[in-house]
Amino acid sequence: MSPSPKPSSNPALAYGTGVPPDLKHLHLEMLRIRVIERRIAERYREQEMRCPVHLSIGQEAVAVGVCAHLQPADKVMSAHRSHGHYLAKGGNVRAMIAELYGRADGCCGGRGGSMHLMDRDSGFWGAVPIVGSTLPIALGLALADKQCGGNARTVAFFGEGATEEGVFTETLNLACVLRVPLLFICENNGFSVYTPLAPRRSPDFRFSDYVRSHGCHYFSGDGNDVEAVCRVTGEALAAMHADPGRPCVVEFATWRYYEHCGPAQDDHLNYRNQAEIEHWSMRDPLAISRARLIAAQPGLEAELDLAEQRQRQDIDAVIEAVRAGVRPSPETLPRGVFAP
Amino acid sequence: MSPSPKPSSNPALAYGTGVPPDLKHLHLEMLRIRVIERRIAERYREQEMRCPVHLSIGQEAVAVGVCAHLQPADKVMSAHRSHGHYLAKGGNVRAMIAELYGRADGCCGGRGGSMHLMDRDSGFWGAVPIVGSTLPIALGLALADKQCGGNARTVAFFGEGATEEGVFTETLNLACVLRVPLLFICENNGFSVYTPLAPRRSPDFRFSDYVRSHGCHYFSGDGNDVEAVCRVTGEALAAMHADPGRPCVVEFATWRYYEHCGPAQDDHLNYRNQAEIEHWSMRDPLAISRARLIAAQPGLEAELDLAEQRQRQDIDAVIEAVRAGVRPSPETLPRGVFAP
Amino acid sequence: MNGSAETRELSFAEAIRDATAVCLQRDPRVFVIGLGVPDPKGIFGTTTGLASEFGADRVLDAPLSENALTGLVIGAALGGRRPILTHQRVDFALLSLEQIVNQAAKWFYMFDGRGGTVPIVIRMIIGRGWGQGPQHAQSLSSWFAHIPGLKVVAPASPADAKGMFIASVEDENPVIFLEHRWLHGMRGPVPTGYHRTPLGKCRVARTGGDVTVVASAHSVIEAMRAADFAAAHAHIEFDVVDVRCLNPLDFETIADSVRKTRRLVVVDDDSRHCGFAGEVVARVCEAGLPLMAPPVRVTWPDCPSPSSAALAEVFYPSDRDVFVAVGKLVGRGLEHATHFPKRPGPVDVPNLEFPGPF
Amino acid sequence: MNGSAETRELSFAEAIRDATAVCLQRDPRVFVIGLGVPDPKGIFGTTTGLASEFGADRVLDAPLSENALTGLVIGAALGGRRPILTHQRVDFALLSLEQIVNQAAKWFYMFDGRGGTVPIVIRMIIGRGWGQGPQHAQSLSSWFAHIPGLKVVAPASPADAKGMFIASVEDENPVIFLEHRWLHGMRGPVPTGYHRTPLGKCRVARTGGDVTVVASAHSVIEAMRAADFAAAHAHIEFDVVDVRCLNPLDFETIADSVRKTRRLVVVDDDSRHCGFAGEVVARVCEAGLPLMAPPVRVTWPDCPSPSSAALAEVFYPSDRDVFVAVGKLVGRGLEHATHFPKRPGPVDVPNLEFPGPF
Ligand SMILES: Cc1ncc(C[n+]2csc(CCOP(=O)(O)OP(=O)(O)O)c2C)c(N)n1
Ligand SMILES: Cc1ncc(C[n+]2csc(CCOP(=O)(O)OP(=O)(O)O)c2C)c(N)n1
Ligand SMILES: [Mg+2]
Ligand SMILES: [Mg+2]
Repeated sequence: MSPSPKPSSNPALAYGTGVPPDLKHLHLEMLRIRVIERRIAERYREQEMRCPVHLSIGQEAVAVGVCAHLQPADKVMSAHRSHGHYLAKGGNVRAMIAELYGRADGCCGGRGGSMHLMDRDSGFWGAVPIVGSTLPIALGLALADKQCGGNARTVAFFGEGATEEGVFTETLNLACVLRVPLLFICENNGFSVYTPLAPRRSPDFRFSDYVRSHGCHYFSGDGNDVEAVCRVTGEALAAMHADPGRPCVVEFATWRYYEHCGPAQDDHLNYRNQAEIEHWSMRDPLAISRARLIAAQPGLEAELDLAEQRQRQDIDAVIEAVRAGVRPSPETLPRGVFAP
Repeated sequence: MSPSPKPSSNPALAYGTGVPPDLKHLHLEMLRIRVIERRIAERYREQEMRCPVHLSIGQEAVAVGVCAHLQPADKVMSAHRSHGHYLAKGGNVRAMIAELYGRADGCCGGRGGSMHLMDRDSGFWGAVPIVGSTLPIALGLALADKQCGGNARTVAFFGEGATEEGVFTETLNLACVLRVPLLFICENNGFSVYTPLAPRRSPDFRFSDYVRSHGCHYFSGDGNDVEAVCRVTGEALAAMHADPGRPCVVEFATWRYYEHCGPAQDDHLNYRNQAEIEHWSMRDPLAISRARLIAAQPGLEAELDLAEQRQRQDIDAVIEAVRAGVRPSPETLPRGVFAP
Repeated sequence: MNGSAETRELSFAEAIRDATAVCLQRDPRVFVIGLGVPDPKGIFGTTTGLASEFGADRVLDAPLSENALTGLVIGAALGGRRPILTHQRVDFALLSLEQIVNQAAKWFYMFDGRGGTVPIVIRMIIGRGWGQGPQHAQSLSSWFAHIPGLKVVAPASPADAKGMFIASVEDENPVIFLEHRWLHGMRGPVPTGYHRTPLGKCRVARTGGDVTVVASAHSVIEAMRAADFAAAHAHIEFDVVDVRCLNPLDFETIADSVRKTRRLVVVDDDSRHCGFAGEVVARVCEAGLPLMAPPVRVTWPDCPSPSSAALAEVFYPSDRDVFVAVGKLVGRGLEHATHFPKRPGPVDVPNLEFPGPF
Repeated sequence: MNGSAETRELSFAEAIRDATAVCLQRDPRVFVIGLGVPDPKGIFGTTTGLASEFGADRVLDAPLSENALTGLVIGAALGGRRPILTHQRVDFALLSLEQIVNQAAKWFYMFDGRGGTVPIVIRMIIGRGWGQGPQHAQSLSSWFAHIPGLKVVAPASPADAKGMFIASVEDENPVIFLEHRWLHGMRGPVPTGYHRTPLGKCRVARTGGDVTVVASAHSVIEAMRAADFAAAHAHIEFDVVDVRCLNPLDFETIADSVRKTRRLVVVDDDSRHCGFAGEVVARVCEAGLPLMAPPVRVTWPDCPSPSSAALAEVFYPSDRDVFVAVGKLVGRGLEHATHFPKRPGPVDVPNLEFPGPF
């Protein structure tokens, strides 16, 4: 029986080596993220995590499937909806939870909150809430690596909304011109807050053509099937390896199960249509991988349930430890406006 | 013999009616612009036109060939290199020259200079020097027209450099989403100041695909052949007419013969290669149309020469009148910071 | 004040919605655009239901393209429309400053009037709370005020929100309309129907002879709370000048007050260095108005706004800080500071009903 | 002052080129990027020849993408490089303020140090002349100074241009390096080789007891001309404080001077409302420094900068205006104003050699 993954380690990382991913590990990693975010949602109502939270429940497969290819030295950046990316990249759970609770030992010392995560030790180089803003920054990181002759991979996660910002094409173009092998991962969940695609893109808009016209690779896949995410990401990385310097955009179709921002579900607001909701409710990435695992090995069911139970205990322990922790002290307020 | 075109009228405008353009008129209109700009270049050295000037010498065919399809009620916007567009749209010559001379009767009262032209009476709705900046403004103009149920055409002229700005794709996308029939005219002269395409676009960049991926029409043509410009613009307008609400980008390949900014030629700086320079020197839009006209009707040579002579006299008269004009008075400085 | 005398009790957010509806109704040239404008949350309730009332042609959703959207409304205004553009946070408007500063602000001036006017309203939501953090709780009001040609409005009451919103839409100039998030839920009497409050005039929100306290937007609320307390407990009477419009600035009203009180405190919900509070202090001193003591600014420290409530508490000056600043200036009453009432509930929400998470 | 004592005569532009070469040579992490950086005109001669000397990998041209380029240099800095980004005009940088304000300025603070530092230098050319007009002659220095976390440098001499440029590149923080176009041609002694002038210290450019004149960048030149004339003709002695660094601001040097002179004039090449000059006035008054007369600002009027020389002449304050402001403040010497020497040549160029058209 596999040990319950430690909150601060990422079992999927073992697969950043070309070895095909192991579905059980991927599933457990998704489960860990799901369990953590569910717990955040539940405890958010206590009003002790006093910062906006954008949960990625439903989108775990993209985070896990992509990060399965990455080593700690590889670099990831993200945006407002970044818990999954942070955790899948091996980010410190306790530091993240402490950040949500505004504690001094939060990953930003409580200064950022959920929308600002950072754990460079694990290769998570930052998330910020301005849509599109980390795209060129991630490009700069990748450029630095290239200039230094490094061979780290740099990955930028973003939603399809970010592609509407001018900075997306500017970044893509610069990546192509400067031949910087940035991997862009677009999670297309069809919504920008409550706004569907219709008022944002023409029905004739073709994202694949848009991307390719820059001179960039484009791949796409089912973002709710973690094996598909792994496979497509592997193909993208192979294409990048075969043609060094050419960046790549991978688009994954997915769906968020919770509201845009906050701890609740909000389908009663009717901004998403019933058919879509039903379609996607049948495609929960965890249900898919679990079903697959159990179909192949029925005895696994109990193991997975046990793992989930342990994960719950783990996160509860983390939350309790964090709540007992200290708040940033007022005297630290001015610290670091300028770096020394 | 056709009368010498009056500086403030636009003979080509007669063709905004579906009637095929008359090459002689087009040629004379290009000639008028060329003569005016040559004269600006010559007299610029007197240091009385004290503002940056970006001459369009070599690019007249685009301005004239596009504007041949437009009526005074149609709207044009442009950027830093806008003399040709302003004149071809029927802009008041004297007001433009006065603007270059910083005079009170300049088209912006001397407040703008060459990079800020305006003549709403003739349908020239403004040019500003920030690259890309008039693109969304032109879209707004076209949207207003659509919202009012008008049927004016709105045209935005810009260089290929402007397509590198994020605002270009944002504007294109909004045009497609809101179904606003803006006609984008891209003059691709291969350079952004002294910078060739190489450090700006990947060799794999495909502008046509880029444009079309938004859901926008794309056409292209030889920007140094005024008849080709006319024809391609006509095709673009026909496509827009057939599919109301779909915007269109037309890209014309062309070349500027003078320096980026200022009155001189600068090929001695070697930022453009000799083969290109020679190629384009054989493709002067005026030489092409003149040769065609004379081949068809050899007797025209004298008429054209005479017309040019008259055009020179016209512009010299304008310049002398402008120089005798008044400067904006100091008390007017604060006028109009806020509109009443 | 032009318009109706009848009032009803509305929240600040409802007042903006009401004003927008009035504008949409009265003037067919008006339209509203911005990401989320027709969505179920309706920009914190300020646009709720407008789309179904006025149609999708006049109340438009949009892609994430702040820069082009700003150019779009400028062009539409030049073409004869009167657009209202909404940003859910001022921080997002940073992407559109080229259009705002180079084009909207200067168009009328730089074409010497021949380019036409740019009657647009750009709504920007400012303000703190619920861990918004460094990139969602900036002010930037002094930035906009610094640019010649932009009108900058920051009302503090529901009535002003409505009256100044309508005046902004009717203004021929680009207006930056700043809404402090904490004001959205505050309630007050609002004239019904058409109601216009001219831009460019301060409102004397309270009259007193001991000190002039200049403030705008949510700072006015803090100043008024401090004033109530000071009057009740320390017998210190504030003149509270609600600036309402940061550009053009009605300096005369401020000067008149300072001439009377000879003491000045400026409260400004923004960083201090090169901010609006400094401008008020500079004008008063330049004008040589007699002061009994050096003027005082109550502002944010010059540091980014942190998310954690523990830091937010010290970052944002409170009503009590205003009282203390005044007490020091006046030289009495400070002994009451210890029993200055704390706002009920956590420091990072304006009231117990504030919903979070946004 | 760290570094060489030997000097040679260079222009301000050459000093920046020299400083850039020193940085490229000493530190392999440094690279330069911006549209036109390697072109034949080399950003007004400030980058000429660097590409051939240091290679296209370290001296890069770029597309028109100000916003993404700014993010790119931020990311490169986080990744251990020390990039220098150049904008040919400050006005173009308006497209990149989201990155500068939300990201670069706050990164170190908002991640509590764990996000690393952002050692970038963003060069922006400001300043007037030759009909640049409303969109090519803004200042915006107070905007940058208003943002916590940005260092804002605006040198006035070739030596400072070099010394502060090197200090900027070596600084761990994002530095906005403002170069007034009219300074580029000015010559002066510049230390050879490595030469570093610490940021955040004012320079007392001239010592005198009658009035403190605070200025930065090209305003220092105007102030010094006024000071020379005043000393020679009116026996008025200026303390000229060259601010050099608008944030962090070395207020102590200003305060020391004002304590001595008890008179303050602030000259600022920028609009007045909510500008840097107001901040200096506010600080002096807040500090309660004794003044013999109300402080005075010499700034642009609050209106866009017009192109026509006829309007530029009244728009921009001149050295003579500084003299007049001081004369009024000191209460003597104004009779000499009529023979204040006019700068030779047209008003819209700094000197007869200024080339135009850009
Ligand atoms: C520049 C900017 N504009 C607007 C917002 C407000 N906002 C926050 S998240 C979001 C939706 C973005 O959609 P998408 O990129 O698809 O990500 P998703 O939320 O769907 O994961 C918006 C509009 C923002 N943060 N930044
Ligand atoms: C936003 C912005 N960045 C930089 C500049 C400086 N600039 C002026 S014209 C120009 C070249 C633009 O090239 P293109 O659009 O191809 O027009 P062309 O000059 O070739 O006609 C540049 C970079 C500017 N005016 N605006
Ligand atoms: Mg989305
Ligand atoms: Mg070009």
